[in-house]
Amino acid sequence: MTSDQARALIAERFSGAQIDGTYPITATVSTDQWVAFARFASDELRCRFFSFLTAVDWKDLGLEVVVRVDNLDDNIALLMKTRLGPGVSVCPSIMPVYKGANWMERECYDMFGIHFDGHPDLRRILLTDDWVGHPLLKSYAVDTPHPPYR
Amino acid sequence: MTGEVLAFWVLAILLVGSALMVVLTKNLFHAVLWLALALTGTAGVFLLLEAEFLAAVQLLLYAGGIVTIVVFAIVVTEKLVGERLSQVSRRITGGAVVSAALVWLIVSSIMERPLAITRAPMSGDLTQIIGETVLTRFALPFELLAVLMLAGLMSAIYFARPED
Amino acid sequence: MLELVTPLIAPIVVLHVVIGIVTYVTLLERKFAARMQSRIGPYRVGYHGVLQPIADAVKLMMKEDVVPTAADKPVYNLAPIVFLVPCMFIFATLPFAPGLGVADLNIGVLFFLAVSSMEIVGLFMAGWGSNNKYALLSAMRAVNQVISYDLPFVFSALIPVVLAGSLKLSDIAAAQSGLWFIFYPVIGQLAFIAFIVSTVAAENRAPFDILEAESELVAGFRVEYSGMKFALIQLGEYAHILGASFLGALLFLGAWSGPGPEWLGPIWFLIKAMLVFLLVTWVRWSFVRIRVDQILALSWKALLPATLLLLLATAVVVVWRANAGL
Amino acid sequence: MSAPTVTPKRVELDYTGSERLTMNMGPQHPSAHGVFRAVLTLEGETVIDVDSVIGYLHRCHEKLSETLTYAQYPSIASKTDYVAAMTSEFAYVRAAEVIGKFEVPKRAQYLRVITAELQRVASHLLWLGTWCMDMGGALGGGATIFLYCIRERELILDLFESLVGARLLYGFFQVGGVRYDIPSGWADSCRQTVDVIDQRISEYERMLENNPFFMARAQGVGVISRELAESVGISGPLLRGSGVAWDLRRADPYSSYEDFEFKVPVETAGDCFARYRVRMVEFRESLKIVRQALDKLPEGPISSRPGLKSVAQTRVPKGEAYVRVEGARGEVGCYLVADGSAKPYRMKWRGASFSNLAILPHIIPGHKVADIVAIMGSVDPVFGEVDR
Repeated sequence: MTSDQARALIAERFSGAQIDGTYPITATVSTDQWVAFARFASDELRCRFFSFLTAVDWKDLGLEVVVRVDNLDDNIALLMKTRLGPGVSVCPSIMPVYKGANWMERECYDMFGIHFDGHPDLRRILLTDDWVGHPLLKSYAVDTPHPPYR
Repeated sequence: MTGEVLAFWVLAILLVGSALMVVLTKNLFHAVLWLALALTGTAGVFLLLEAEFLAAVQLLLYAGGIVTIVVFAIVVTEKLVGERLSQVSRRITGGAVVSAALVWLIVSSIMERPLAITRAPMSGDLTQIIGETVLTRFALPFELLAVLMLAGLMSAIYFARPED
Repeated sequence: MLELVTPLIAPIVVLHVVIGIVTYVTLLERKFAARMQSRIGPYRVGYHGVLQPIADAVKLMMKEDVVPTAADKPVYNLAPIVFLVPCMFIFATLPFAPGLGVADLNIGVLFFLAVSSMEIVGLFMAGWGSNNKYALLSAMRAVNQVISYDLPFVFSALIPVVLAGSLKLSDIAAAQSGLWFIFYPVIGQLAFIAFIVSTVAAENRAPFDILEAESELVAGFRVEYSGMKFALIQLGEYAHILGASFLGALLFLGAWSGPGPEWLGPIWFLIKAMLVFLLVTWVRWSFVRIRVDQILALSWKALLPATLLLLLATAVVVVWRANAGL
Repeated sequence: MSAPTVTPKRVELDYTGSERLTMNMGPQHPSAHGVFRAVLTLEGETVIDVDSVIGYLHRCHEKLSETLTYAQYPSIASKTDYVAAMTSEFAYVRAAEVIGKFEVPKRAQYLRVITAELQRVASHLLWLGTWCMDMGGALGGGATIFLYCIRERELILDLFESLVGARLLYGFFQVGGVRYDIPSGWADSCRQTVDVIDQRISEYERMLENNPFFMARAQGVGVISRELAESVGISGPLLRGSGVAWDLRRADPYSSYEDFEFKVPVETAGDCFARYRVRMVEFRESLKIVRQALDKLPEGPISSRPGLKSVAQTRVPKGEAYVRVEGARGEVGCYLVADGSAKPYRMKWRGASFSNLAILPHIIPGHKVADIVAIMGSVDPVFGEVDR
C-alpha cells in the first residue's frame, strides 16, 4: 500500500474527514469517529506503530487531540487529529487499539485535563497527585505561583 | 573449682535458660534464635566431653541447618503475610507437669544406676572409631537411615513440584 | 620455640593478626581491582594509599549509628556480632606452621565447615531485624544459597581429606610435603576448581553475590547498617574470605611447604592464601552476577553431582592405591 | 493464617497460593537509572505485578518552550535527554527548519551527522557500562566494564569539549545550521578516537559474549514481541531487536543521511541479548558514518542564518510539523506548532525513553527480581527524557 492509496482509502471510508498531505497524511475526524478511525488505521492501513498522542490548546476553538501512527512496512505516516470543540474536555480513549496510548493519555490528562473515556487507569503521571490545574492549557499562567507551589 | 566444672555450669545455665526462653518467649523468631543458642550450647557440652566430632556435627546439622530452615519457614509465612505470628500456647501448668515427670524419670533412672563421674580415657581417635563402627558394625542401620533420608528427599520433591 | 606460644596468648595473637590481615586484604583487593579496571586505586592516604584501611576504619567508627525505628532492636544490634564470631572462630583450628596455631583439633576440616555454617544465623538476624524488605529478600536468598552450596563445599573440601586420610588440618598439610594436592592428577585440579566455585558462592562474592546484589537489593541484609555495625559485618565477611583462602591454600597448595628455612613456612602459607584470595577476587571483578534460580540450578544440577562423583572417585583411587601397595 | 492482604492491580498470573510481598523499588535505588520507581508485587522472587511511577524529574519542558524563542530553546532542549544532548537539540531545530523551510548548508548537515553519530556512540557506551553494572553490580564484574566504557566515552566528550566548549549539554545546534565549525586538527583526533573505540568495542564484545554468566542473564530475558513493540510504540534498538527493520536514518532520511553507507542491524529474538547485539552493531555503523562524513566533509558556510543579533530574530511562519530523528534510544520527535511569532505556540516532545519505558509493565511480570534490572538496563531510559 502506498501513501496515496491510503489517502484514497481514508477518503472513501471516512467521508467527513479532512485529509491533507501525503507524508504524513494528516486526517482530522470528528470525535465520535475517533476510536473507529484509530481501529481503521491500525487494522486496515496497518499503521501499528504508535508514535505519540498529545493535544493542542487552541484557546477559544477548544482542544485538539493529535495522534501519530506509522506503518513500518510500507512507510506510511498518519497524523490523526480530532477537535473536541470549545469547552469540551472529554475524548474517547484509543487504548483498546494502541497499548502505547496508556501513558500518553495519562500525560495528556495530566497536562490538559482531557478525560479519556474508557481509559482504565487515568491518573496523573508526571505531576503529583495533589496538583491543581493542568499546566499546558493556555489559561494556565506561567509566572504566577500555583497551588501546591511549595 | 576447675575450669572444666566452671565451663560446665556456664553451659548448663546457658542451655537451660535458652531452652526455657524458647518456650516462654512470645516472638516466634526470637524463640528460634534462642533455640539456636540452645543447640550451640549442646555443641559446647559435647566439646567439653571431648567429643569434637559430635560437637561439629551438632553445629553443622542443627545450628546451621535445622535452625535455618525453621527461620526460613517463619520469615516466609510471617513477614510476607504481614501479620505477626506469636506463640499463644499458654498451657504452662500442663507443660510443667509433663516436664517435671520427664525430669523425674530421667533423674531416677540415673540415680538407680549411678554413673561414674570420671570416665575412662578415650582410646584412639573418636572420629575414626565412629567412622569405622558405622561402616562395619552398624552398617545396616546406617544404610537404612540413608534409605529413610532418600524417601524424605523424594517426598519433599513431590510436594514441591510445580502444579501441572 | 613454637611450643612457647601458650594456649592463652595464642588466641589473642591470632585474633589481632587476623584482623590486621583482614584490614589490609581490603586494600589488596581494592588495588587489584583498580588495576583490573585501569585505575590506580587508593592513593592519597599514606604512601600509595597504605594507610587507607586505617582511614576507612576510623571513618566508620566516627559515623552515626542509625537504627531504624521499626527494627527489632535486640536482634538488629546483636546480628553483626553473631555474624562476626563464627567468622573469627574459623581461624581457631588453622595451623599456620607445624605446631603454630590455637588448637589443632583432630576434626579440623569439619570444625571449619561447622563454624562457617553458623554465620547464616547472624545473617538472618540482620535480615529480619532490619525490618526492611530488601534485607528480608536477601535473607531468603541467603538460605537458598547456603543450603545449596554447603554440600558442594563440604564435598570438595573432603577430597583432600580422603587423600590425606585425616580430618586434622596439620596432617593434611603434612601429607602434601611431597606432592601438593592441586597437582594430584585430574582429581586435584577438578577438586580445586569445585572448591573455588563453592567458596565464592559460600562467601557470597560476585558472581554469586545475590545476597548483597546492590543493583537489585541495594545492599541486601546490611542495607540498614551503618557505622561500626556495618564495619563488623564487613570485617566478618572478609575474615570468612580470608579463612576460606587459608583453607584452600592448606587443602590444595601444600600449606607452609616451600623453599627456604623452616621459619619461612608461615610466610609461604600467607602468600599462598593471598594467591587463593586474589583468584577469588579476580573472578569477582570479571563476571556479572547470575540470577538466583540459575545459581541454585548450577549447584544442584552440576556442582553437587560432580563433587559427589569426584569424592567417590577419589575414594576408589585411594583404596586402589592402598591395595596395590603404592 | 489469613488471606494475602495485597491484591495485584493489573496483571494477574495464575495464583499458586504463595504469599505475596509488595516492594517499593526506587526512586532512590542504585539501578533506577535516575528516578524510576516501581511498586512491585512479588511472589517469592517472581514479579507478579509492577506499577511504574515516573515524573520525579519533570521540569515542564513543554510549557517552558512556549516562553522561549527559537534561538534560546535549543540549548535547553539538550537537557531533556542529557546523555544524548545532541539529538534532542537536533529534533527541535529541525522542526523549526521544516516549518520555516529554512535551508541548512551541506557542511552544517555533515557536522550535524558527525556530532549526532558520535553522540550515539557515547550514549551507547554509557548504556553498555550501566547495563553491565546493573547485572554485575558496582562491586563486581559489572563495574569493570562500566569503567572501561566510561574511559571511551571520555574520549568523545573530549572531542565535544574542543568543539563546543561543553562536555554534557552543548547548544551546538541552531536553527539554520550549527553554531561552531570544527577547530583545526579536530578531524584527525576524531579519526584516531574512532579507531580506538572501534577496536575496544570488539574487545568488549569478546569479553561479554565469551562469558557464560552474561549470556545466561541476557538471553531469553525480557522478550518483546513485534506486535507488542509496535503497539506500545517503542523505537530504536528495542524495536530493531524485536525484528523490525526500522531506522529513521534510512526510512525517513534527513540531514544528508542518504549520502552515507551503513546497515540497519535487526535481531529477531526480542530479548535483552538481541537488543545488546543491535546496539553493538550500531556502534560500528555509527563509527563508519563518522568516518565517511569526515572524508566527504564539504567546504562552505555552517549556517544559513549566521550572526543573530537578538534572541527573537528567528521567526518561524505559521504552521506545524512533526519531525523525528533517530536518537540513541530511538525516535526522538518534536511536534511543533508555530504561530508566526518568535516563540512556538505549542511544542511536544516525543521522548524515546518515555515510550520505551512504557513497555516495562508489559514485559516485567513473570520475571525474577534480578531480571528487572537487566530488562530496565536493556531498555536504557534516561529520565530527563521520560519526565521532561
